[in-house]
Formats: sequence, C-alpha cells, structure tokens
Amino acid sequence: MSTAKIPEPDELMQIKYAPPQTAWMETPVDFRPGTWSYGAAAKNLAALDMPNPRAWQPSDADWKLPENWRQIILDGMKERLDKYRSFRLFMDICVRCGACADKCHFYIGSGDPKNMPVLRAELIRSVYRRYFTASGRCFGKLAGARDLTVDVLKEWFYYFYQCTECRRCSVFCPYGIDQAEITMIGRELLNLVGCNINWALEPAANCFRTGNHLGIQPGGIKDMLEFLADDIEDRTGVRVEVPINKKGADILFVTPSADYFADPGTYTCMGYMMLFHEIGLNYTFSTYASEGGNFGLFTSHEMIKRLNAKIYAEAKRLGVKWILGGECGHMWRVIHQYMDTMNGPADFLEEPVSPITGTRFENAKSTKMVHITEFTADLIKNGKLKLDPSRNDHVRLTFHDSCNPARAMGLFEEPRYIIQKTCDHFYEMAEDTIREKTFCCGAGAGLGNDENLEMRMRGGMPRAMAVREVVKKHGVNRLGCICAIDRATLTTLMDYWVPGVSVMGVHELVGNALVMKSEKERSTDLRGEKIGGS
Amino acid sequence: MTPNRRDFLKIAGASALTIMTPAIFVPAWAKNSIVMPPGQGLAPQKALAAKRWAMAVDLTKCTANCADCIVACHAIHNVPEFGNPKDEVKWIWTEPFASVFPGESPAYSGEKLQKMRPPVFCNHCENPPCVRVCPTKATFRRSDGIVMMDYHRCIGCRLCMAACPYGARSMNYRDPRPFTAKINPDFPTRTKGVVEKCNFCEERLAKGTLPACVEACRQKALTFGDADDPRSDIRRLLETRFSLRRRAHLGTGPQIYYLL
Amino acid sequence: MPMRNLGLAFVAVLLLALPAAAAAAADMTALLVVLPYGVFVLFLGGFVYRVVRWAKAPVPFRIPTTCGQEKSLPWIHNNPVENPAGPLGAIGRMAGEVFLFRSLFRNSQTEIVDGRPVYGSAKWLWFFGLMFHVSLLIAALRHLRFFTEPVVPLATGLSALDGFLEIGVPALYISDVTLLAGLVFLFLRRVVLPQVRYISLFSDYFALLLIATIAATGLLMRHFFPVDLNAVKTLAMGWVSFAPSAPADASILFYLHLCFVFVLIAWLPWSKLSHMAGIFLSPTRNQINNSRSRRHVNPWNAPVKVHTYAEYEDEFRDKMKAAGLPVEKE
Amino acid sequence: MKNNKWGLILLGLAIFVIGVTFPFWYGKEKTAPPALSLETPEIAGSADKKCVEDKAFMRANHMKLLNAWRDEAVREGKRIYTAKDGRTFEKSLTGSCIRCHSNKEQFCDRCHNYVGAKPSCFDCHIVPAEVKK
Repeated sequence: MSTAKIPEPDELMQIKYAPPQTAWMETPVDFRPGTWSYGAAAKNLAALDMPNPRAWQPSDADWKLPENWRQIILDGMKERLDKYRSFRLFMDICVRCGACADKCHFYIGSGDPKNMPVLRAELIRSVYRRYFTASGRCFGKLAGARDLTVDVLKEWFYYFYQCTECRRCSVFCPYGIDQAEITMIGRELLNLVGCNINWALEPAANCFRTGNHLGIQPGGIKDMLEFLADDIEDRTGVRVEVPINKKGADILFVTPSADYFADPGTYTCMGYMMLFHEIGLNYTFSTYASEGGNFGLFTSHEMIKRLNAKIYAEAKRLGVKWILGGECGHMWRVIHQYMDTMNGPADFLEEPVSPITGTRFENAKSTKMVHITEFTADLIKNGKLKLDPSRNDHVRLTFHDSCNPARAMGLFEEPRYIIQKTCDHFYEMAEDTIREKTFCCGAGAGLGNDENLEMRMRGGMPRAMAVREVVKKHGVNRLGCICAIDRATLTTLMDYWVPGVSVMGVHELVGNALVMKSEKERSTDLRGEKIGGS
Repeated sequence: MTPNRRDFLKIAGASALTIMTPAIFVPAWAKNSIVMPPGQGLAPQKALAAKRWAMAVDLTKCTANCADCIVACHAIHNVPEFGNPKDEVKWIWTEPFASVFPGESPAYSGEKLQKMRPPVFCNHCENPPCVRVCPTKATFRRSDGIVMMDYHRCIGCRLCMAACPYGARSMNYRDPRPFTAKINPDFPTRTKGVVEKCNFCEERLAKGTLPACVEACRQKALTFGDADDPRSDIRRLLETRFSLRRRAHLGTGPQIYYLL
Repeated sequence: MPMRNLGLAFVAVLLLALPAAAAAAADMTALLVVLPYGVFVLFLGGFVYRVVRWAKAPVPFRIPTTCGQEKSLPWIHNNPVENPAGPLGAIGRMAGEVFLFRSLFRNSQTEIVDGRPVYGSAKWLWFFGLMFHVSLLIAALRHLRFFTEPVVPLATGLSALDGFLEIGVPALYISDVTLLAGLVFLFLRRVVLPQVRYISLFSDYFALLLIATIAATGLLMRHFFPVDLNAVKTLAMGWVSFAPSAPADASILFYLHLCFVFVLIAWLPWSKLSHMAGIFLSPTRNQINNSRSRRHVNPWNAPVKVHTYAEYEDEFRDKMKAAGLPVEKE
Repeated sequence: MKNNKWGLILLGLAIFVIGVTFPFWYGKEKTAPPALSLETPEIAGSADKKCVEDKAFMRANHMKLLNAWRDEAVREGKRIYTAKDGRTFEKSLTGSCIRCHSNKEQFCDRCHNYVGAKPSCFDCHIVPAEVKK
C-alpha cells in the first residue's frame, strides 16, 4: 500500500487558509505523497482501448505524453465546447465572487486555494481564454490567460483528481456553475493523453469485462450471495432464495457489487434479500449487470455509456418488466441523469408498478428504474411490512445524505421515512451539513484509494466533524447512508476522526426490523451483534 | 399613484433616515459666495422684530359667537376645511373655558364662564415639546420665540402632535388643496402628510404688519407684541392685568396670555 | 504579486480618462456623432453573438442541481422550486435566481472554531450584491429620460420613487447611494479578503472601478458641477432619432462619464459581465428534474463500444455452467 | 422530448433586443430643446430684463439657489438676496421668481418636462395665474 505517512488528526486540523505569496499561475503543483492517486496501469487502459497505455506515475518528472499532446487536448477542448453548453457557459460567466470557495470540503480540509472551486475551474478557464478567446490571445496574463504547458497539465491532474464531483459548490453558485461538470470535462481531456488514475480505471476495466468493479466472475457472485443467504438463515431461521440471471423474473435488481462483497455493504444486501423474500418479489440478480456503480462517471461521458449499457441490455435479455436499483450514490446519478438519454429509450420495459402495493412510480415511467428507498418507503406507507424498530434499539443513528442522490436527484425524504419507521433513535446532523448542503465523504469520484488517504481524511473532515457533534450530543454510534462508496470510505473516515462510529446502509435497518413470517426469535442483528445491548 | 415619501416613512417608521440634513448637497461655494452676499443678511428695515413675541387675549372683550380672527387667519394661510372633525386642520379655534383652563374652573363658576369659549392658538412655548421631539428639525424655535415649521422638512411622523399638550397641531390626512375655498397665492398650501399650525404670522411680521387675527379682531381683544420690551403694549397689559396661561404648570412656558 | 491586477486596473481606468480629456480639450466632439453607434452595435451584436454561441452548444444531459426533495411518491412533499418537476417550477427557480439571487442567499461562511468547522450565515455578499445590481438597473433605466420624448412614465416614476426622500435639490437618488455602497462592499471584499484577492483577475477590478467611475462622474454632475441637461437630452435624442449632432459645449465631467459608459457598454458582452445573459442559459438551474419520467434527448448521442452479453457468456460459459447458472448457448 | 431550446432562446433575445432598442422606436415628439417663453407682462415692463443672476448660472444652478433661499428664509429669517451685481431680491419663489416668470407652463415646465425633472416646489407654492383659472 501507500508509503505516505498520514498525520494524526490533531496535526491535520492545523489548516493554513492563507493563500501563498506567489500568484496562483506562478505556484507550481507539488505532488506530496498522500494527496494523489496512482496513475492507471497500462493493462487497464488497453482493456478499455484507451489512449497512451504506459507505465508511469504522477510523481515522475516525465509523464510520457504523446508527441502532440497539446494539440490533442486543445482539439478535445474545442470538441467539448461545442458539445456541452454547460462547459462553454461555465468557462465564460464566472465572476469570481468566491461564494463557492469555502463550500468545498477539500478546500475546508486542505486550505489549498486551488481547491476553491472557482480557482480549480480557473485552472482550465485560463487555458480556455488563451486559446479560445480574443482577449486571452491578445492580452495573455492580463486577461487571465496562460499557455498550456506540461506543468499546467500536471496541475489539472492533481486538482481534478482532488474533486469528488459532489456538486456542493453548484448549490451556492449564483449562476449554478457546477465544478463537477468542469472536473468531468477536465478528466476527459486528461484521459485523451493517458493521464488517469488506476483507482478509477481498473474498476472500469473490470466492470467492462466481468460486469462488476472487483472483477468477480459469475460463480463467485453466486457463492457470495448464497453465503449471505446462509447468514440470513443463521440470524433469522428463514432461508431466502437467491435468484440469479433468472429469465421471466418481474424485476431486475441492480446494486453496487460492494454490497455483496464487502462489509458493511453485505448487511445492506442481506436487508434487500430478506425484504424481497418477505414480500414474495419475483426478481433476479444478474452476473452480467452485476455492478450498479458506474466507474465510467469518473473517466468520461463515453465510458459512462459503455458501462451503463449493460443494465438495459440485461433487462431486455431477461425479459423483466422493470428495474430496481440498490443503495448507491454515483450509480444513481448515472441512472437518474444519464441512463435514459444515453442508452434509452427502454421501450421494451413496462412502466414500473409495485407488484405488492400497485403503486405506479410515475417519476420513473421513462427510465423504468426505481430507487430501492422509493420502493420500500411505498411498501411501508401501504402497511405491507411488519416492522419492529426496537430491534434497532442498539443503534443510535445519524444519516449522511450521499452527494449524488442529494444534489443530482433530490432523494431526501424516502430514506428518512424508512429510517423513522425502522429505528427509534435517529438524530440529524447540523443543518448546513445535510440534505442539499451535505458534505462529501471525501473519497468519491475514484478517489477512495489508500495512496490518497491524507487528502481523503482532509476532504472528509467536514463530514466527520458533523458526525462528531451528534456523537457528543446524542451518543450516536452509527452513520447511515445510501451509497456504497460511503459505506466503504466513511468507515475509514470514522476510524480516523470519530472512532467508535460504524457505517450502515438503510436497508440493513430494514433487515433488522423486518418481522418475517416463520422467523425464529432473533437474538442478534444482521451483524451478529446482540440486540438491545448498547 | 405618485410616490410619497411621507407615506413611506410613516409606514416604514424610518424616521432615522431623516436625520440626514437636507442641505448636505449644497456645496460650500454655493452657500458662501452666492447665497450669502457680503454686508447683507439682515431683515429689511420695516420688518417687525422682537426679543420675545407674545400675545394677550382679553377675555373681557372677546365676544361669544364671533369668529373673525379664525376666518381671517384661515383665509390667508390657506387652511383647508375638510368638513370632517376627524380630519380637521386648525390654526385658531375655540374651546370651552373648562377645557382651556382645566385647573382654573371652580365648581360654582357662573354661567358666563361656563358658556365662554376662548380662542386658542399655538402657544409658541419657551420650552416647546414639539421641537424637542421633531426628528427632522422641521419644527424649530426662532430666536424671537416663534415656534416655526419648515414644511419642506416635515415627514408627517406626527410626534409633534403627540407631544403638544394643547392640541395645537393638525395633520393633513388628505390633499388640502381641493378643500381650500379660496387659495391665497402669497402663502403656500401644504401637501398630504404634512403637519401645520399657527406661525404667529411670521410672514406678515417680516413685511411689517401685525398678525392677521390681531388686525381682524373688531373688539381689539388681541394684543400682540414683544413681551421682553418694557415699553410694549402687551408688557403693560401683563403688568397691570391678571392673566392665565394654559397648563403653565407643565413647564412649557406658553406665550399666549389670557386676561381676565 | 496578487495586488498587481488591482494596480493595473487602476492604471487602465486612468488611461481611459485620457481620450475623454483629449476630446474635451481638442474639441473632438464630432466623435460623438458616430462613436455611440459603434458602441451600441458592439453591445447588441456582442450579446446576440454570445447567446447564440452558447445556445449552439447543445445540452446533452439533464443535469439540474437539485436543492430540494424530488417529485416521487405522491405522499412525499416535493420542493417544486428547488427541485422543479415541471416548467412552472423551473421558471420560478430562474426568477428566484435572476431577481432575488436565491443561490447566493444560501451563502454561508466556514470557520474553524475549537478544532472543527462551523458554518455561519453570511448574507452580506447577497445583500450588497443584490443592492448593487438593482441599483445599477434603476440608474440605467432612469437615464431613459434623456432618450425618450415625451419622457416614458417608467423613467419619471422611477426617478420620483428613487428621489422620494427629497434630500437636497436636485433630490438625492437612493439608488445612487446604494450603488456606491454596493460597489464599495464588493471592492473592499475583493481587496481585503485574502482568498478573494488571490482569485481576482485584472478584469474583476476593472469592472468595479469602471462602474464606480461612471457613478462618481454622474453624481458629481448631478450634485456639484451641473451640466446643461437640455443639451444632454438633445444629444441623446439626436442619437436615437438618427440625426446626431455634436453638442456645442459640455463639461469635461460629461465627457468622462460618456467615455467610461461607452467602454462599459462595448466591453460588457465580451467580458465576465455577460453573466447577465448567461445565467438564463445555466443548465444546472433552468432545467426540470424529470429525467426519469421523460427521456431527454442528446443530439450527438452516438453508439459506443460495449461488452455484450454474448461476449461475456463466451468468456464465462463454463464457469457459469459449473456454478449452475443458466446460459443462453449450451 | 425537445432538447433544443431555440424557441425560448430566441424569445429571450427578442425581448432583450426590443428592450435595449426601445428609445429608437419609442415615439419621439421633438429632439430640440424647448424654447422658453419670456413673454410676461412683468418682464415686458421691466427695464433691464435681467434675472437674479446671469442666464447660464441660473440655468445650471436655479435649483440650488432656490434650495439655499428656502433654508435661509425659513430657518434663518434672512429674506434678502443680494446678487453678484449688487441688486437685491426677496428670497421668495412666488414673491420673486414667479412674479416675473408668471407663465410657469411656458417657462418652468417646458425644460422640466423635457429632461424629466419633477420638482416638488409647486406642490405647495402657488402660481397666481393658476389660482384664477
């Protein structure tokens, strides 16, 4: 793993917000260990037919760029200026009011002025001005323009991979300038010359080939799900079925693969399986479309589409009526904002109707994909589930709104409704840190790797500190979320900043509280921890 | 609808805004070299001047049912007649003796006193409460004792009306022009939202004539003059006759003396 | 040096005063016959060009920033403005942004207190920003009195409303005071806050200084060094009736005012000040969040290389069979 | 389903263009400054036909002069103004100005209307000619 030494929390909190003496154009980037991610391995680029596969690291002096790298980038910029109104507009209209500056978790955690969204965008805007505007061509620096050099490219790499595309800045920007859009385009440009990070590209390559980001093959998926079914039987005495690649199922269920491969996501997955069993849902998992999380989002729009295409293709092959999606953040950004546009229209599917309650999910009538919390909230509202929230009495919960469902979808009330019906001890964090103002885990958008740990801990600091406040005030011991990256990375974040708080998905609460027909007296929760004990 | 700053300020209660003096944008050069000519700046020769203007009302001469003073005053000052006691604007008016002098009406006073309605005015107090409360200094006291109003500055806050113990101030709740029978072009009207009151006819004094009410009184019941001048008529009257002042115990120092 | 941009902006504004002074001194008033048309064409043409340029780039995806609950299940109350489910909501959201600076109203300030970040309310930027923009609009509209005959009621009404405190003669306009206050705040903020100073470019200072100079020369003409308004109006009416004539004489202040105004108007669409048009096109604000209920079409959506199920099964068929998973081809 | 928003954009541009070109097509009655009438009996009867101060000064500064007069007369009781050339006048809008310029509509109003200035003087002060009407 990484050799970088991570400072202690107290040390990390000594954040210097004063900008450096040198102007930002004259301040070169410093690849300090612990603050950047490893470059993508050649094999992963090759697997995805991406340009310039080679052995390199960002800390190298020579990045082994193609001969005409500048022309490639500028051509790529031009193409994207013509293809994305957001990009062109956001290059032009920023007034540098700075309202976004202290809204970014990376700026709050690092104090690095280039992590202010406005300046992170200026890194690319300055190049835009130099090559695409008359004033920049004529007046150069006076007009805020600068040449595209290798140093500028390195700066882009460093800072566009210190942005988790969480869109918090966009909430506060008076023009809605969205750094996520700029970062996405910036990363696309970097990808054109082979500058990308392995933690985003390897999962993408895996997803492309095996269907899931960990590269687990079909048998492995089945084993893992069976293993979860064993665990469920052990806890509840009920044997749930494990339908995989089942033709003729009503519903295709897609969830991030981390849910069935890694704790604490597995407990959430057990929750889904118990729920589906209990309501008698005719559904199926898929091994081909075994990953909800779309690692293309961290690479390029094209890669989003390439990976996302599997979901509709598999739904068509299996002949299901509609698709249900598990708890995941960027998976839902892709499903909500991109899937139908990129790979639709899904006219081979039916408009989603809950087979249990008869509720039509009008809001998903074109994409035909329903969020699991929408589905479950509807079940609870219609009294279809018998729930015993006292089984979650050992959980003192707070809820982290994951960035993508929050700011790229607007999913706030559904998970809260489920939480309120399944858990009696729920405490919200400070208002400025939840809902549309929620803080990122600090490790989304491909940055959840270990070599980048210091930056993760810095970026996650605002979230962790908000948790620490409810821990102090209400004795919170569990952090709920509806995102697989959260479940993986918040665990590390909590261990660093707020030891003693563990992370869970909302459907783990459901699994605990769900009173199943013919279940045995439960003495433990899904984790095997004693119920009622604190 | 024409915007009206008085309405606005009334609604907003933003009287604090008006502390800014209106003259801040008159440049110094305009004040010094143009408006203040060298060697000038005094009243014209024939203007009446005094150290302390005061008026004596001889109640023994004042006759019932006579309104000559009121009519004359209201006519030259364009005082509107709204025909509605709620909106009434008045510079001179009458009141029952018992309410003019609430402390001076014994239980067994005779019919004469009970029926008497003495004329009442602004008292041009030595220590005027209306001046103290005015947030814009629209009401001010001149060195000759006249309590003056600068209508230009009035914002219609009505603090002066609340402060005056004599009810001597009236508010124009409506545009007064249509309710002014015959407009005297030599004296301005007021606008809606401006407070007004008796000014001791300072515009007439400046031209050398006595107040209109004094001139109009056929009984010669009103005597106007410099109370500070030992040789003045009013001073002699005050020295020889017994007089009452309205609510003098309040410390306002009223300058209308009622002779009995 | 971070302050270099500020210094350069000062110099630029001072340099701009030179042509005005020269015009006044050398009686080059003939320039006033043609120059305004050039400026106006740059302004109008510039904005049309910019907007068309933006509009030509498609909006491939539906990417509204959602700041409230989505419309989902009927019993869950959605936020129709912060997360619009229909066109009315989107219009309301845009109106909030354009007229009330809704997003800026959310502004907060992050500080580290006792070893943790706290988020305080920070509405001053919103307050002064809105005040500045509204004042600028009112001041611009008030000038219609010079360009219309008979004067449009909008101009007279605004002037009356704006001057209703009746402070001084001519009455002091409230919008002039608030405009200056807004400028002072925005300028000081840019100079004093180290972070904002660090990101400020030449054009950021230049825009503020230019508008400040325009306001200052205007105020000086109104309250201290009066100009012949009849001549001003005749000049302006000459322009709009395409019968321009140079003024007989005018003060240097008037030339300065005009010079700075011309620079501002001509530069406006080509600079960051084009945000006044750009905000209407911002895809994160003007879109409806209905991407799951209505398909959004991307005009350049092209096929991509995917890994098909058949390819997948070909690779894993034996393993799938071994695991007892169904396959398409035996 | 329509992705292209040209309709709305053209509408917005049209509103913008119509808005900023408003003065070009708004009705124009005249473009020359109004002629002021000095034909009043009082001026005809006066010997030197001179205003309080010279014409250029009065044109630019009459409002300031009146404002200063008003404060001097009302607040300080100083009612006599001595002009630069030594002539004296009563500081009075109706008493001095309007006595000569009794034709407010042909004198004051013409410029005030032309440049859109709306002084509040005549809300209270009265032009004798208008009372008789």
